[in-house]
Amino acid sequence: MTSYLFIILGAVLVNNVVFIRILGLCPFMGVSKKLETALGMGAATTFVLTMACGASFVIDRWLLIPNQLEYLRTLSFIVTIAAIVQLTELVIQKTSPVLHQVLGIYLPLITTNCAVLGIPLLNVSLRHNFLESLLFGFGSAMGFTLALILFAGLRERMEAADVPAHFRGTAIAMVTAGLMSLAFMGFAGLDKFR
Amino acid sequence: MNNSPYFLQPASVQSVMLRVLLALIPGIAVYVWFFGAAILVQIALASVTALLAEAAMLKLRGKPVMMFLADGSALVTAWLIALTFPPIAPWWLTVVGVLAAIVIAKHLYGGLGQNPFNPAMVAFALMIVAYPSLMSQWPAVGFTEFLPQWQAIFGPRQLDAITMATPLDALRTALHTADARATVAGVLGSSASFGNIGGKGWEWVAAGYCVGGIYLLQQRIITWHMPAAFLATLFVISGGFALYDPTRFVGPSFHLFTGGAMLGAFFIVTDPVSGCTTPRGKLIFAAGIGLLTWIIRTFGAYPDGIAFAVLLMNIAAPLIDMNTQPPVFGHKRKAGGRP
Amino acid sequence: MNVVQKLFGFHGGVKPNYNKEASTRLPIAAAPAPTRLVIPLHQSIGGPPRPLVKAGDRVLKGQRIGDADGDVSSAVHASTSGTVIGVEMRLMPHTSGLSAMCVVIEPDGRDEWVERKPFDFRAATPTATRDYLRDAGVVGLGGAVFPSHLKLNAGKQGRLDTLVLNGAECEPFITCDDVLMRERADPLLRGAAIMREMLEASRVLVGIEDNKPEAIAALEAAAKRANDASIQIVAVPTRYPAGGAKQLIRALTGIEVPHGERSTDYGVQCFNVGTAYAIYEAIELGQPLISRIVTVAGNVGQARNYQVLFGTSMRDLVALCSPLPDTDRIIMGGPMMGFRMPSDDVPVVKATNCVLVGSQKLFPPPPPEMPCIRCGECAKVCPADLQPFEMYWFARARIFGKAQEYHLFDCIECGCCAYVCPSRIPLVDYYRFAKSEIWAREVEKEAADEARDRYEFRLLREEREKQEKAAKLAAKTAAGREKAAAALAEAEKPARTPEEEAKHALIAAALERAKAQKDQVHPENTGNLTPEQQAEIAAIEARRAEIREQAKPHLRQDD
Amino acid sequence: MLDALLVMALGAIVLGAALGYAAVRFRVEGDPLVEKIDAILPQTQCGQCGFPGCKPYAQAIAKGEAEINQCPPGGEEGIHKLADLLGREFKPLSAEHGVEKPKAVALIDEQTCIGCTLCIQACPVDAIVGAAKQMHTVIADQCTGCELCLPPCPVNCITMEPIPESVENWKWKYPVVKIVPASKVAA
Repeated sequence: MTSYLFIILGAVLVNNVVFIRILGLCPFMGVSKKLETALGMGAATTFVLTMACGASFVIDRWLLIPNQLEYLRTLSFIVTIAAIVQLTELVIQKTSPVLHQVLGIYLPLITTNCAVLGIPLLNVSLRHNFLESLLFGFGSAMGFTLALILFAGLRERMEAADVPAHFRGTAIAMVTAGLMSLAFMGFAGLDKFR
Repeated sequence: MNNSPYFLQPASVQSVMLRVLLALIPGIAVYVWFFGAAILVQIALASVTALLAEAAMLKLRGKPVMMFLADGSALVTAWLIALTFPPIAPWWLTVVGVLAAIVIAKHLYGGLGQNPFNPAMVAFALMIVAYPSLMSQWPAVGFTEFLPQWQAIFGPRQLDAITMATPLDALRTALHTADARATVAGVLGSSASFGNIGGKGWEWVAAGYCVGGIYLLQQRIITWHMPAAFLATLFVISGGFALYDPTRFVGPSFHLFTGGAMLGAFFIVTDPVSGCTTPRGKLIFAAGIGLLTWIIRTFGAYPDGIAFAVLLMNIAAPLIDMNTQPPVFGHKRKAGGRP
Repeated sequence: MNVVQKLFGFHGGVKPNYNKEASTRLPIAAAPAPTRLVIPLHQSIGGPPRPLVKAGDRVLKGQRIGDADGDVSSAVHASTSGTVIGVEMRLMPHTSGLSAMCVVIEPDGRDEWVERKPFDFRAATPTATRDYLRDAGVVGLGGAVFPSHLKLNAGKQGRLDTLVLNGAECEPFITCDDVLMRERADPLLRGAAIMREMLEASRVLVGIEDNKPEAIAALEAAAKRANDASIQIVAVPTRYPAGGAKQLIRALTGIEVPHGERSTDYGVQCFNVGTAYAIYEAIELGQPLISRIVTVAGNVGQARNYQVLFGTSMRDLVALCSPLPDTDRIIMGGPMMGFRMPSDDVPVVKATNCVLVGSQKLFPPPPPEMPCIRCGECAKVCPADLQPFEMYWFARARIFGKAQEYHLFDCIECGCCAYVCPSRIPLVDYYRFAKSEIWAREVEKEAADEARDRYEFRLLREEREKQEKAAKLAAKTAAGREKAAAALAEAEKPARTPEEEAKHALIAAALERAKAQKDQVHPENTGNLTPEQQAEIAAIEARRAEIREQAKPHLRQDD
Repeated sequence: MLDALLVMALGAIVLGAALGYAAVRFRVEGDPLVEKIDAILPQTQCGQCGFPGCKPYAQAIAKGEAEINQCPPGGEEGIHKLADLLGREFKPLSAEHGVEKPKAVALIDEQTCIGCTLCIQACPVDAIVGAAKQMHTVIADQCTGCELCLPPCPVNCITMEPIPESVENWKWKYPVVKIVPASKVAA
């Protein structure tokens, strides 16, 4: 039981997908200007990533490995993810057109969000079982969402700051992301403690 | 000509900053008494670097240099960096730390009042991640001889005789990496340098900071919320775990009087710019720092957790503020929430 | 009567230096009628009154010269008898330095009243009484000049619990309410009794800051004389802004009236003591509001309170108090919330409770503004429980939506935050700026919404006309075929009737004339253009032509 | 090899079927976004953006066919709002579509007007009243300042008058931050 908790905690804090693994930076920079969008993106990614981890585990374990098709792993994972993203997009477009417009290009880009492909691949290399895969995917996505929300909160305040002209916008956002990453390094070692 | 109000209370940022510096003096005095004058060299070094960096940045940004230089905020940052860095750290470590604080953490965000992160803590975290061993060499108690300390700062460095790890670091290393039978009591009893409460010498330095903190409280520069919430959280959580398993978890007195706890409680956590500002937010913010400090100190990879804890809570501060807005006049019956 | 009133207090507040002694040493004096009165028509919240007089008219003292425009407005009267020498734009007592319509009267020195008769409000319907007060020009004299008749309405509940009279007068220097309460306590309480009856309030609480013991004593004595057990005089602790209506209501009753809601819905209504006196004058003496007590204080030899006719120039008023030579500005109101006047030659109006004479020494210019360090001092003193530094943070960056999320409009602009700010930021100026920008935007938004409705209606109408025309055409062709044979016989007739012929000639002639004029007349906004601008206009024209081309099918329906 | 093809084909069929069903199930009708964009536009209906009215421009933005910086009456403020709503980057007002001008209303010189009704037909918000051969006048409150009535007027009797500042519409200015030269403070 505790090991499951550690998987989630480790994925959220210690090996935060954005700050420590440095994955998924594109949407992290792109849709963190407002808290509402960040929440929407976080929710969408959480859904996609958890589904992708589950589906990829099933495909890997019962389709690829029995047929010695491990070399198709990346390809088949991508296809699966793309389908899940497409589904999510359709749902969002129906339920929240504004969120759909605001997420814009980043929504289909979840497909190419390296976090979404990276976490299922990590699941394979870490030899997680089905439940662990799901939890790891969910935890990582929560870590992504956490990073996105915290960042959005900061950016909403920084929007009004007197940042020097050359650093306004993305530049200062990158600096901030770096400093946030620095802060998250403080969690280093927590997951190794038993 | 200005508009109303035409009356202003005599108060200034400058006087606030000067009183903060004044409040640091008791702690520094005790520091010098136990660990030698190296800390004064570091403070001077940090101050000069900070003022130069501040002036250069103000100039670059086209702001009136003297006016902003005189506000004293750069000096407060510099002193805090000097006090959190090892006093025998090489000079360039301090200089780079101060530059990172003033240039990156402060002026890239627009200078005084606009930085989302505590500049001094950015410097500490950056340096401890980059140079973990240099940041872990502290002077041994009572070794106050000036020349070796001077050489440690400006070279040539011959450190073995005078350095040791901080009590916090020593305890953590012993519990983490030594054999599984190590216990808190065993480690603390193994060396006289652990002192009575929280490390020989260090406990008195902490007391000095505490005196300065009480002065700040009395001057109404800080409110009780943050120090109280921070110290209480640290006390309760460390006390609780020490009761649960005294062999693996050290008690609250050690946590409160070692490392940066007291300095942090009154001078770092209370930084208004990067912290929370609502009454409830302040409590949550400081309690969060207390909790994270204990977690990182107990389970983490770095000797002291305050810098990381402060930075982590800095990140969360805007969100905490947003969700703890006090009810506005006439809206009190409704629950507080996002404004 | 001597029941100890429980006090509730309010959050925040400051204790500036009060400076009230100088102007209370001498009793109220009547300011002499000046040689010229400039009476602005718009002296209250609401619509600007319509002028009833024109140059050359003779007016009597108390004669209505401006009629309330709708119910949310208030009438204006001549302050003395004389001749109207103009209805024109004059400099207003407003920070903007802009002008507005004023009635300029040359007094004849006879001070001849119109016929005055008391108004029997008990015999009249509440609506009639309110109309009477509107036409008597009675407005709130605390400084907000909200028409009083609108507030004398018990609201949803039909009756009120408490009528609060505001005699707190918390602003430094101002003592006009203080001396009014000392010298005219009896009529003041009679005005209060009238208001209580109109509002059917069960009790009257008069809140006075405890630094005015004489006023408290005078009102207590008057209350005893009036033998009215429902009137209670309550001393409230001296703390600025205890005289803010909401703060006083909170201090006296514990009720917090939210921004944008009527206090009557909470069973309370609040009036300034000066307003109570004005209502007494209007109802019992039949006198409209033509003068008020004004404190002249600050950088003067002898500060004092004067009964001043509206329209008197502040310059004349200040001259009575021997201003000191280093005087550099005139402020209307107190030092915390008052407004700097564009000149000293602006008239005293209903909102003028104090004419504060300033100098560099008395009100030194603030030191340079430093950045906000979020120390939270402003939040500690804010009587509206706001987070002033957050509002400032976003107002400064012109992110108005965020400023509004932090309840910008709950701000009462009391100035406490700026008073304590260690960075000496003119916080209130930022709020005023943000508020007026937001208001302007709201007006624009409303205009845009109206324009959209009108545009959509126009499209709808065009569509309808097109259909009608099509239907008519169809009917015509059907009828036309039947008539075709008959028409054939008359085919020799000219294509155009003589009338049509004439019309065409007329249009042609007009166009000809227009063409000629076009060469001569250059519209101002297209003259003297730089080549860049001309090129730009040409480009815009080209685009517009394109659109017209696209929209042609649309337009043709109309032809 | 055949296995691989089979697996991929199977995946494609299954996923394709799922998506096809979802596309039918979650079909979107209407476009609420256009309304939101239209609400930001100033409704002058002036056509400077290159579209015949504010609504068509809003539709074009929603479809991604138009930039957000083509509306001079909306000004920088409007562009910021659109950028916020749509999560796009702010762009300065496109010069080819015109410049931001102070708000003005049309005024008909009643001496010159010949009563041709051409301006009435041009006015998108019906803010001009009058009849054939009668003198026309502009209802200033309803005029959006679009200038569309200027070109059709055969006698050029319409001018744009900026709205004057009055005590009612006066705005508090941005507080002036006094930057004291360094030398002065040092002295």
